[in-house]
Amino acid sequence: MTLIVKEVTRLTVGLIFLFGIYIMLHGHLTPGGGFAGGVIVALSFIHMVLAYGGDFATKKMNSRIATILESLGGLMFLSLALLGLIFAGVFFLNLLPKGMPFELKSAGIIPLCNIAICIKVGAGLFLVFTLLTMFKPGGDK
Amino acid sequence: MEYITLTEADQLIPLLVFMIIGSIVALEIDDMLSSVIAIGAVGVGVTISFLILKAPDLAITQLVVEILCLILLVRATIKREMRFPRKHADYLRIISALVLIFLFLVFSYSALMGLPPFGMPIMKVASEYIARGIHETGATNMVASVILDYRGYDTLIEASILFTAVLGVSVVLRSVGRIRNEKS
Amino acid sequence: MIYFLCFVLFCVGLYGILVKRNLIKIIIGMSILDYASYLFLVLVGFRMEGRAPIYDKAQEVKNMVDPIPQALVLTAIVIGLAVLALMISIAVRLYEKYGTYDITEIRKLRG
Amino acid sequence: MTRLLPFFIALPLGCAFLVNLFKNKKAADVLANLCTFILLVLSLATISIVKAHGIVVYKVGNWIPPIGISMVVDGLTVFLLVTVNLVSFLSSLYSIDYMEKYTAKPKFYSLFLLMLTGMNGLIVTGDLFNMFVFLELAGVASYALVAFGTEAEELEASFKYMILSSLSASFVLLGVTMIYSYTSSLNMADVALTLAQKSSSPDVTILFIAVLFLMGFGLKAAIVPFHPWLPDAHPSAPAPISAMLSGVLIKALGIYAMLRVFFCILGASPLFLETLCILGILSMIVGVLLAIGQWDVKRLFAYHSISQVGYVLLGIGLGTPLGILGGLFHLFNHSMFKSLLFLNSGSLDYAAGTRNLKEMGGLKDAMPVTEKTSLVASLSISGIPPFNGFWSKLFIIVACVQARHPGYALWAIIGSLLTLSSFMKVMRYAFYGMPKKAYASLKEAPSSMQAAMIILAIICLLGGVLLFPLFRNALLQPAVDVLLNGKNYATIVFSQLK
Repeated sequence: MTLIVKEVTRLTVGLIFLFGIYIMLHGHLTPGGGFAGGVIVALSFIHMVLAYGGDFATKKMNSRIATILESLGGLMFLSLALLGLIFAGVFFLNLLPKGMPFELKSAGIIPLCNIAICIKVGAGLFLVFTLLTMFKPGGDK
Repeated sequence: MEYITLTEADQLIPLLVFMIIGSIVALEIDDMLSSVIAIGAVGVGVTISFLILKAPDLAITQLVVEILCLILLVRATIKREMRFPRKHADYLRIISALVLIFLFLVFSYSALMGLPPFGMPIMKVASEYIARGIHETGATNMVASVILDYRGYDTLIEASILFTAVLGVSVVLRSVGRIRNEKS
Repeated sequence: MIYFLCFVLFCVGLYGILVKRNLIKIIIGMSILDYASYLFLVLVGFRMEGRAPIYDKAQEVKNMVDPIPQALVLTAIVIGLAVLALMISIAVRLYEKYGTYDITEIRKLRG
Repeated sequence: MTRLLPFFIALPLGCAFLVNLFKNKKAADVLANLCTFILLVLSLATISIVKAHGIVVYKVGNWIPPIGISMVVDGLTVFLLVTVNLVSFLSSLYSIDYMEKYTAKPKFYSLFLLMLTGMNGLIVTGDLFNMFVFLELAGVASYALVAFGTEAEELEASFKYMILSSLSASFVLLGVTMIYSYTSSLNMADVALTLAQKSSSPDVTILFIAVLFLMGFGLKAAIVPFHPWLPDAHPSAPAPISAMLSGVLIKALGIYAMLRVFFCILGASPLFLETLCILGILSMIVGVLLAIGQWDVKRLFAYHSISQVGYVLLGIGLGTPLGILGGLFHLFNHSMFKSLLFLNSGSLDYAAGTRNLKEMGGLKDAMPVTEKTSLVASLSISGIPPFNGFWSKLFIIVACVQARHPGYALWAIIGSLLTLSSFMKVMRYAFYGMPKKAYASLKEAPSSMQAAMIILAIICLLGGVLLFPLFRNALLQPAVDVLLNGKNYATIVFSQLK
């Protein structure tokens, strides 16, 4: 891409990434949540790939790391659900302290679940994008 | 200067008509790239209607997912810039599809009469959520408490659907599927 | 009345899937179908002078919109995204194998 | 003991996430088979639980049902759980050797376990929207698995399967939305209660909801008007996956969901039972007629799946206790011998590399085990006395005569005769013809494939005579009772909660 686009993306990628993290962390207080935050994080990486081209991205976040991150996010979410089963015998129990309603650290496992979903959605969608762009037709002849 | 207050229904009807026209345009246009853009417009229309219907959570998610869908759709069409040649449209298929759809619509019109009118939902379970939500889950955003605590089981499965889709994409796009064993 | 308009949008998507021959048009028809079902879900949960279902420190919110359909739509949107991503990757792979997006040609070449 | 219920979903989900990270195939094999084996043992254990309690309601997240999501396990659920987990364990055993011919084996196992999670979850759930989400999970996993060997026609078949299936999922979503708007609750028992109180006379809305669900689940179960995707999708999938697809997926996602929604929630009106019988007859005859001209082994088996599903629908559509018993028993038998047939075609494909009957011939001496197991499977699908297929078809035909529908019984007999003729063709061309020179140096299928096939053949053999009395009161009778008194499903669930 042209130089202007590269310079602008250098500034905006960080902001978009931060915005995604904000949306995800405040999921239980303001609108948005794990999914919206995850997709925004994925978009910030895609934004970078679009501006700087595919090979640059593989240095930053190649597909191996993305698969590992994605599986880890999934396992984290599943273990949060199993937490309730191990301690209190009920599958999806929200057993962490609920805290004060309007503070950030307030709603038991909901913020942790949001973080797990964000990791999984972000890594997964970025992986889909890199796979689709890296796909060279006629590769298997 | 008294403002004319448009009820939600009045705001939504023109938006829905715009979306229907947009989707018909998206289907009928020959050039694939412009039909993808028409779909983007319909998607943004859906986001605006979510805002009108007081669902900010959904508006953010829908807008962001919409952007991603557009990027993927453009990826599938950009390399194939060709205009799709309109061959002889087989009229039998179109007629039968239209008749089927017309019947479906007539049947649905009378069925929709039985539902509670727009704007007056019977919120039997929802009123429980609203009343007890903030104490039991501690989250102030009711939608977040519903998707992660009351019905968190759905969201666990839904996150694994995304995991399956990503796995499916990596399986479909891998270069060598079946190892050709050399025939004797 | 609005429910019926939603069903008309659903049927436009249905028409797109049943009649169109181009793979991408079928995928577009599928996403229109999804948009219509999300809209119908949220329309069902709307309350006349309701407010967004988020408690606010500033003022006590009395009548809230129904949060359950919104939770369902959030799940359905991501399912729609997942199915769309898989469809596009298969369509790209089909184009690479058959050289065209026209489903009738693909069926003929299939032999 | 009921604390183990969530493991039906949590265990395969966790293993699926883990298997995806493995590099070497051996570890992936071990973990996947271990997981399916534990699930099989777990499902056999739940038989005793349901026998003791009759019905088990597990509250996810400790919310009382109308508020949160609940898992409901009764006779019908356990019957399906045992069938699904049995076929999936044998398929994963089979795929240890069969999948050597494909790349990315850990990814195959991960998708396989996710499909299994989807099916287990759908069978166990007691919540409408949860059923839709699990329907979608099993669906997405099966789209990817059908397109696993990225050949040209597999991709095309998978694309068509995906379009029709997500269309049916949208119909189900519309149905769930209308039910939510009509009764403002998603829990099956709660919806059944409100529907019963709300309107005794079936007004247009409930009829419309019933039609939406019938179209959605009918498309998943490949009933006649919606069957075109099945003859393309099943042959192009790898053999253990087409065994799972034909054996359990169309039953768990299609027929079980339809039974649960119609018998327990919307109330099985005589009109609905009548349409079920007619659809059953139609798919029975159309499936067999289409199968006659086929030369591709797997396509022929796929067409027979459609016709055998027709038998199950006919049996259940009669509504009489014997009819439902025959239908459910045929459902179990069909999963057994159909998955065995697909596994046989897989070992033929593995050894000879072809699926076309014309090219095969005289493999009797080269592949003794496969020949014997496919003989057992062919005889039991066409209803020859000692095998299990005969008993369930006999029950259905007798039930038809009892329910004063001799015409249906006649159609059933014609259908099974046509099935017999087309399977004679398969056996003759595949195994008994004169051996072709190209396949002289053929070796038998590897050990794990033989083991899976032999176990299935034994079940087909025993299913008929020996297994039936024990099998009946343990599994079948509770399932039939659930369907018979479907109307007070809600009262049982709520009484269980108090």
